[in-house]
Amino acid sequence: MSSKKAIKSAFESMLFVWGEPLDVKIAAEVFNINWKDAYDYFKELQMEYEQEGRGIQIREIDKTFQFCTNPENSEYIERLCTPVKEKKLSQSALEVLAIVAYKQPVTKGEIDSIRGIKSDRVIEGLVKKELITEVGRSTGIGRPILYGTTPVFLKKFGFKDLDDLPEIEDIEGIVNENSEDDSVKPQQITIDFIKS
Amino acid sequence: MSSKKAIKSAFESMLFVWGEPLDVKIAAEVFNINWKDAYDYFKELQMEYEQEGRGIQIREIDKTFQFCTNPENSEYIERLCTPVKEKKLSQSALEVLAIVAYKQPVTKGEIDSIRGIKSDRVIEGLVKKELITEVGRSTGIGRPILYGTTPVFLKKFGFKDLDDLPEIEDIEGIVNENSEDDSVKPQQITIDFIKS
Amino acid sequence: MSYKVKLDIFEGPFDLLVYLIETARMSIYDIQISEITDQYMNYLQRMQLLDINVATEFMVLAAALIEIKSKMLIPRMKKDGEEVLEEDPRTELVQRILEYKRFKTAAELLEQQEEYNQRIFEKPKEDLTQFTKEAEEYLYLDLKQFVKTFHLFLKKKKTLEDMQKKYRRVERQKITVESKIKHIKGIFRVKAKRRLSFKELLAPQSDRSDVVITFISVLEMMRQKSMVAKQNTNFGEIILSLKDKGGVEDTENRKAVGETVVLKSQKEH
Repeated sequence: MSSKKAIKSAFESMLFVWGEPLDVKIAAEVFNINWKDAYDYFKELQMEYEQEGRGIQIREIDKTFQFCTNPENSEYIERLCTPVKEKKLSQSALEVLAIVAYKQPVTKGEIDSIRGIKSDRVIEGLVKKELITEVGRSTGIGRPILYGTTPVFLKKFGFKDLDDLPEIEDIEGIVNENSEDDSVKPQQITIDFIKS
Repeated sequence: MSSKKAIKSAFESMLFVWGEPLDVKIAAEVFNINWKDAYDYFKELQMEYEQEGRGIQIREIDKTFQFCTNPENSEYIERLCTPVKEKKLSQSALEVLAIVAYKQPVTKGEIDSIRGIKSDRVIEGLVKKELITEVGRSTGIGRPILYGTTPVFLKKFGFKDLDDLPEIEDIEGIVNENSEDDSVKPQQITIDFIKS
Repeated sequence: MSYKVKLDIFEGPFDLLVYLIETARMSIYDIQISEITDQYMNYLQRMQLLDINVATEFMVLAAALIEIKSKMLIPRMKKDGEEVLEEDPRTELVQRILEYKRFKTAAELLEQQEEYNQRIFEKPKEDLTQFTKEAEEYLYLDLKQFVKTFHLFLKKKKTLEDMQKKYRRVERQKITVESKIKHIKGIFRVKAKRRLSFKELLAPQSDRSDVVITFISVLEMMRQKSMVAKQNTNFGEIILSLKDKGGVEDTENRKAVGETVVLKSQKEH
């Protein structure tokens, strides 16, 4: 039986060569140890890297772990090379994604009604990006498709799991405060309007 | 001016994304520090990883540094990369295995007579899988081989010893737990009946 | 006089409405419908003037706002001055705005999270071919499955045994066509008669299978020409007479029973 230290060291090697998120189950099988122990070892490693402020960090996504860089160093990485960055999502895509993430499983009809506007195209785009997917059919009239988020969504936004989503319940409080800050929308265009 | 700790952390991130051996000169330029300092930082990092017996190590090749895995873990990486095919025992194999487990030591003749069908092939397969083995010879006519289960059998099912086998009377209880999937197929009985 | 108007690319009618309410520093819970409706309509007009395609959904909300506005104008009093407790016509709108606002905020949180995550980099998978070996077969054993199979087997075995008991009994009777023939001959001997009715061959406690086996035996004897059967009427008494000699034992073709024999007996009749 391997010692805990040896297993953790092997997990580091495995994470490194694997590159992609490594399923805890697969790692546990290599050592023939139970899932929970393997998970705990990964969490310990994760904490060690975090506490030491290492340039490499371990992130957890949906029962998998992955080595990645410390976001604090992104500036230096960009000075060294030009990493390929994914295109940012549009505002409407983010809105639909937020609705799907928080209300899943949800139908297109529900999404449309919350946004007050048709979301067909946006949904299509998110499905194509594998951020959302069909997860079933509603029992309602016409048995409309139900949408939910995918592991790709979790990874892209760095959520461990869906419970990791930020709370939005106290938003009504936010709404009541009259926002002084109008600069939220950087893409705003300014046009001179001549009063008739 | 960045702190030494921040630079070392950034070096780790840079090594990680770079993959190939990273020239000390290039790394030094990113921080606008002198070559010697950058080299020393890399050497410090290298020592840290080595002393902690990490699964990732830093190797130096001709004034360049590179992350690589700890050679001690190559066996586990090999195991990680070896695709696993999950194989399940057939119904008949499970049957014979159960008879051997509960009635050991038992002869092929006894197994055949309990099952009402020849079990030669199945027994052969189980012996090959090291789940059962010859444990002696019966004193009966022809001194037939006696079969018993192996330690592999115990391990696969997670039994401490043979006393750990579920009581046959208890079996009813265990099976009834998930009897929703009425897997008792009466038509099988008919088929076997015709065969015999 | 000119002043600047911000023209956003609004995500939808609610996006515009929320923007107007916030810009006017109104409480969402106490929207000045008249004022906000005017602003909203103005906005749509301006968008149209600037050739911005106004989606129908914007018009739908405009209509809803006007409806609420008109409802607000109707005095909420009965003729006798008694106040009518009616639901605030704005209630549904407020709820919808709040819900939209909730997800708009969530979208902003996601955006921040997206930005943060874009500063995190992964490394590609290493070339693992040097480590890859041939697939290893892994035997999957599950205790529940094991126990279940065994249980199923025991059940099956019990049913099998039960059925085999019956099966063996039937078989025994089948085999005894020969002995039944002997038995029939014996009856003739004992009763010392040349003719007997079929009924007389049966014991009082004979069950269906005994009747069948007796009948088959009679047919067999007829086939062997050691017996002649006569039946004068349909469903009438079958009178059997034993042939003393010429009963050639023909065990080879014993299996040929059934219709052919019956037909033969009818011919004889």
